[in-house]
Amino acid sequence: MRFAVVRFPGSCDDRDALLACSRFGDARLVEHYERDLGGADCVVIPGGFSYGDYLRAGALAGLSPVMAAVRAHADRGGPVLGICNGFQVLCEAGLLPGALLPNAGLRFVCREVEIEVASTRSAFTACLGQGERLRIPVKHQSGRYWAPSQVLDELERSERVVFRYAPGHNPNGSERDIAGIANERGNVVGLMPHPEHAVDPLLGSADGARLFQCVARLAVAA
Amino acid sequence: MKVRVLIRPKRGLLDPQGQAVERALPALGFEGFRNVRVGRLVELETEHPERVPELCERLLANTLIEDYEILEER
Amino acid sequence: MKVRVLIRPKRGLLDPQGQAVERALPALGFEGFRNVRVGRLVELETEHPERVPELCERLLANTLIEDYEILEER
Amino acid sequence: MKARPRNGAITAAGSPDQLRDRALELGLTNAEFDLICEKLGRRPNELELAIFSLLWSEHCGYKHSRRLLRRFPRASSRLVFGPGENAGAVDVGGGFVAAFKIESHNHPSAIEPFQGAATGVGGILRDVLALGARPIAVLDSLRFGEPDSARSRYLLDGVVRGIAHYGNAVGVPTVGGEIYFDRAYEQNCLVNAMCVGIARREQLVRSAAAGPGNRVLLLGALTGRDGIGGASVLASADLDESDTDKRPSVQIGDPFEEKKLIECCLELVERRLLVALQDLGAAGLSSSAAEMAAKGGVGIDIEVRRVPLREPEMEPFEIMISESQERMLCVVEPARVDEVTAICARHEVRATIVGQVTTTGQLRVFDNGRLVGEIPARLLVDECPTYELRGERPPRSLYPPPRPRLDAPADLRQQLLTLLGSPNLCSRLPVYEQYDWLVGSRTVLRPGEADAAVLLVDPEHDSRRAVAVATDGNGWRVAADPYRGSVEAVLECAANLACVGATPLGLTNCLNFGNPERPWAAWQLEHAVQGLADACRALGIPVVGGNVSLYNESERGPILPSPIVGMLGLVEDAANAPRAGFAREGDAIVLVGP
Ligand SMILES: Nc1ncnc2c1ncn2[C@@H]1O[C@H](COP(=O)(O)OP(=O)(O)O)[C@@H](O)[C@H]1O
Repeated sequence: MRFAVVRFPGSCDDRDALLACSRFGDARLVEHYERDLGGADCVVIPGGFSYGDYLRAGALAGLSPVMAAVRAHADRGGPVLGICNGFQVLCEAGLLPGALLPNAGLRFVCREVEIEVASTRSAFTACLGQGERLRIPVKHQSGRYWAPSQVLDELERSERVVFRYAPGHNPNGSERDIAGIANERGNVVGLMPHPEHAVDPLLGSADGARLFQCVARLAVAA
Repeated sequence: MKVRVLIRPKRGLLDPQGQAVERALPALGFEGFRNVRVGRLVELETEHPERVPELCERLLANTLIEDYEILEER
Repeated sequence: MKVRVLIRPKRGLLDPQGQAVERALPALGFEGFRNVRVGRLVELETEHPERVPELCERLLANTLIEDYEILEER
Repeated sequence: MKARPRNGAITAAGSPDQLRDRALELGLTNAEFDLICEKLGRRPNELELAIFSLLWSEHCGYKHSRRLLRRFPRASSRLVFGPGENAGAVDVGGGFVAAFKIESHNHPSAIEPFQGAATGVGGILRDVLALGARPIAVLDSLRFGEPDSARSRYLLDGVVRGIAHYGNAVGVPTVGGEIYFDRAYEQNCLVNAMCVGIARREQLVRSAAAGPGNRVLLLGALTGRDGIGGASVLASADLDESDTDKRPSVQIGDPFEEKKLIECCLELVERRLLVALQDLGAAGLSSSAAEMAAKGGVGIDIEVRRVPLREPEMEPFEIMISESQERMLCVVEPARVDEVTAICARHEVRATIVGQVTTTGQLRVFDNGRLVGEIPARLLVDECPTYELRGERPPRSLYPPPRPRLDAPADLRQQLLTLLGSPNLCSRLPVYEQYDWLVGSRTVLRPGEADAAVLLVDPEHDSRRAVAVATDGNGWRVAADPYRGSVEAVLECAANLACVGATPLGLTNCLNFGNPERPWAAWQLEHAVQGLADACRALGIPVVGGNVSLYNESERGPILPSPIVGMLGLVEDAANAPRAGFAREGDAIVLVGP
C-alpha cells in the first residue's frame, strides 16, 4: 500500500500521519503545489492549520493545485482520508457535503473521545464492526459538522455517516453527533477525530490503527 | 477600486459567537439589543471589481453556510 | 433598527489573515487584488442606536488593535 | 554596499545638551551617556543612541542581574550550550540534544492578554529554533489576581486563548505549566513560556557570525513599526491604569508565518546551509546583528533599504529596532545563497540579503549606501554597564497576608472539599483542554496524567528514549524566605521529574521580580538566585539559561517575588514512566520520605 500524505503550508499533523501510515505501508509527503500523487494508492489529508485557517478552516487549501489531483484520484475510486483540517479541506473543496463550523463552545478542544462505527460502507470502516467503539483523540476549533437537514437525512439513509460520537462524547455540538462521513462511493472519508494519533498504546490508544489496517487490507484484496 | 465584502452566517444557522455576545450584553448594562450575528469583513483593492463575485463564491464565502454582500467604494 | 458594525485591524498593525489571503490569491488564480484586510462584521437590532458606539468601545471591538465603523440601516 | 568615509556621514543632531536630554528620555543615565561618548570617541547620532538605549536597557543588557547570574553552576558533563546561546542545551544520549529556555512576556500580556501571550510563545519558539532544534513542547507558567476579580478573569481567558491560538497553530504541543492566583498579581500578571526542542547533536547551529564576505539574510515576516521603543517602554516601565499610552506598541502574532519559518529553518539547518542563525527578539535587527557579530568577533554591515517593509517610509532607526515578530537572521556563504533562497521560496518564506559579515568588528548601518551608524558590536553587547545590587532585608512583610481559604475547624470532609475547590488547587482541565498536547506523536504523559510531561525524543525510529519536563515556583514561599522558597522550587521540580522516573539534566529559570533599585527587591533577588544556585549544585545540574523580568510592580505594590524554574530530565524507557493516580482497587498506598 502506498500512502500519500498531502502537506499544505501550515499543516501540523503531516509528520504524524506519515508516521502512522508508514506502519501499514509505504508513505511519502506530497506538497500542496504538486500536481501528481506519485502513484499513491491512498491519500491522507492531515490535520493542522493549513494557511493558518485564515478566512475559514480549509478554505484556501481547498483551492490549491494538489487538490485537483486528489479529486481525480477520488473520481477513480481511490481511497481518500481527511483528518480534522483534512476533513475541513474536503468539505471546502466539495469532495464531501456539509461544512465544519466553529465549536459550539467557541474554544479549541483537545481530549480523548469515544466514537462509534456508524457505517461499514466505506473504504476505512469495511473491516470494522458496526457499532464498534473506538477511543481516539479530537483537537480542533471548528469541528461542528453541519449540513441542511435534507442532506443529513440523505447521509443517514445512504449509510454515509461513518462515525458518531458516543453518547455524551460530542465535543463540539455536531449535528446528530456526526464525527465522520463518506461520499457516495464510500472511498472518500472525512472525520474530526485523529486516528493517526491513536496507533500506539504508548501514546494513549491504538484504536485508530484499525482505519489504516482496513484500507491497506482492501488494497491487498483488490 | 476599493471593495468591501460583508459575510455573515445564514439565517437559521446557529451562530454561537453572536449568541455569546448577546448573552453578555445585559450584564454590561446594555439592554434591548437583539439578533446579534457575528460574521467577517474583507476589504480589498482591485482593478477587477467584476471578478469579486467569483472571488466571493469560490473563496471568501462558503455559500452553503454564509451570505455575502459586496459594497463598492471609490 | 438594524445596525452593522465593521471592525478591522488598525492601520499599521499586522493583519496576518489579510496578508495570508493576499499572498495566496495569485496561486489560486486571482491576480490583481491588493491591500486585503480581514476583519469582523457584527449585525444587531436595537431601539438604542445611540448606545452602539459605547457598545463598540466596551465589547465589540478591541480598540487597542482594532478600528470600527458603524453603518445604520432602516 | 560600500562604506563611504566615516567623517561627515555620521553627525550628531542638535546641540550636545539636546542629545543628552534625548538619551535620558530614552532611559539611559547621564553616566551611561558619558560612557557611550567616551567609548565611541565622539557623540552618537540619534540612530546610534536609539540602538544603545535598547541594548543597554535592563531587558537586553541585564544591567542589574548580570553579576548575580554568574553565581549559577554550569558544570555538567551533559552540558552542550550554557547561558550565552539563544537557549541552553543538554545531551540526552542517542546522538540527541535537548534545547530549552523559559522567557517572560508579562508586560505585553498585562496590556493585551491574547496577543501578549501569543507573541510570548512565538518568541520562545524562535529561541529554541535558533539552535537548529525542532520545538517539541511548550509549557506555560501563569500568575493572575484572584479569579473573583473581573480583570483577572479577563486576563486569564485572554492569555490562555492566546497561548492556544499560537501553540496549536504552529503544531507544537503545550504539555505542562502551572497557574496560581493571588491578589499581588492583579495588575501585573505573569506569563512565562518555556520551550523544549530536540536536535541531532551534529546539527546544532550557533549564533556567532563568521567569514567576512558571507551574506546576512533576513527570513520571515515583513518589518513594520512594531514595538518601536517597545523593548524599553514595555519591558521596564511600571504599569498603571493609563496603559492606553502604550497602545501603539501592541504586536500581533502570526502563527502561520512562524510555522513556515520553523519548517524552512529546519530544512536549511538539515542541509547544512547556514553558518549561523539567530532569532530577532527585543530590539530587533540591532540586537540580533550586534550579538551575532560580537559572538563571532566580526563586524556586520546592514543596508536598511533592503529590508522588506510592511509600511512605506520607515526611518533607518525604525527599521533597525522594529520588533516585528516571526523573523530570523542567518549568515550564509555567497555560493550557497541561491540554494537558500530557493528553499525559502518553496516554504513561502521571504528571504532577503540585508547585509554582510565584515572584519571591522563594527555594526554598521547603511541607508542606500550612505553610512548612518557605526558602533563596535562588542560595545553594544558585552560592555553594557552593570550595577551592583544594594539589597536590604525589609523590616516586615511587604505583602498583605494571603486570604484564608478555610474557616475554623469544620468537619474534615468539608475542609477537603473546600481545598479541592479552591482556585489554586482545583483541576486545570478547562485550561489544558484548550491546548493541543499531542501533536508531534511524542506525548507519553500528558497534562493531568502526571507531575511532569514525558515526550519521546525520536518517535520516528521507535526508540523509547524520552525527556521529562516540568515548571515550578511558589511566590508565597519565596516572599516568606527568598532563599528557601527558591531552593524548594528547584526541589519540587526535581521531585516532579522523579515521579515519572526521570533523572534531571538541567534547569532554566525566569526571575520575575519587582524594581531592583529598591533595596528589598534587590534583597529578594539576591537570595533567590543564591537559593536556585545552591539547589542546582546540590542536585548536580547546570543552569543552562533563562530570562530576567524586573520592574513587575503596579501602584498597588510589587508582585510576589516569583522565580519560575523549568527542569528537563531523561527517561531511558518511556514505557516505564509511571502516571500519577491510584490505578487499582486494593493496591497498597505507601508514603515515601522523611
Ligand atoms: N535567570 C537567568 N538564568 C540564567 N541565564 C540567564 C538568565 N536570564 C538570562 N540568562 C541568559 O542570558 C542570555 C541573554 O538572555 P536574553 O537577552 O533573554 O536572550 P535572547 O536575546 O536570546 O532572548 C541568555 O543566554 C540567557 O539564557
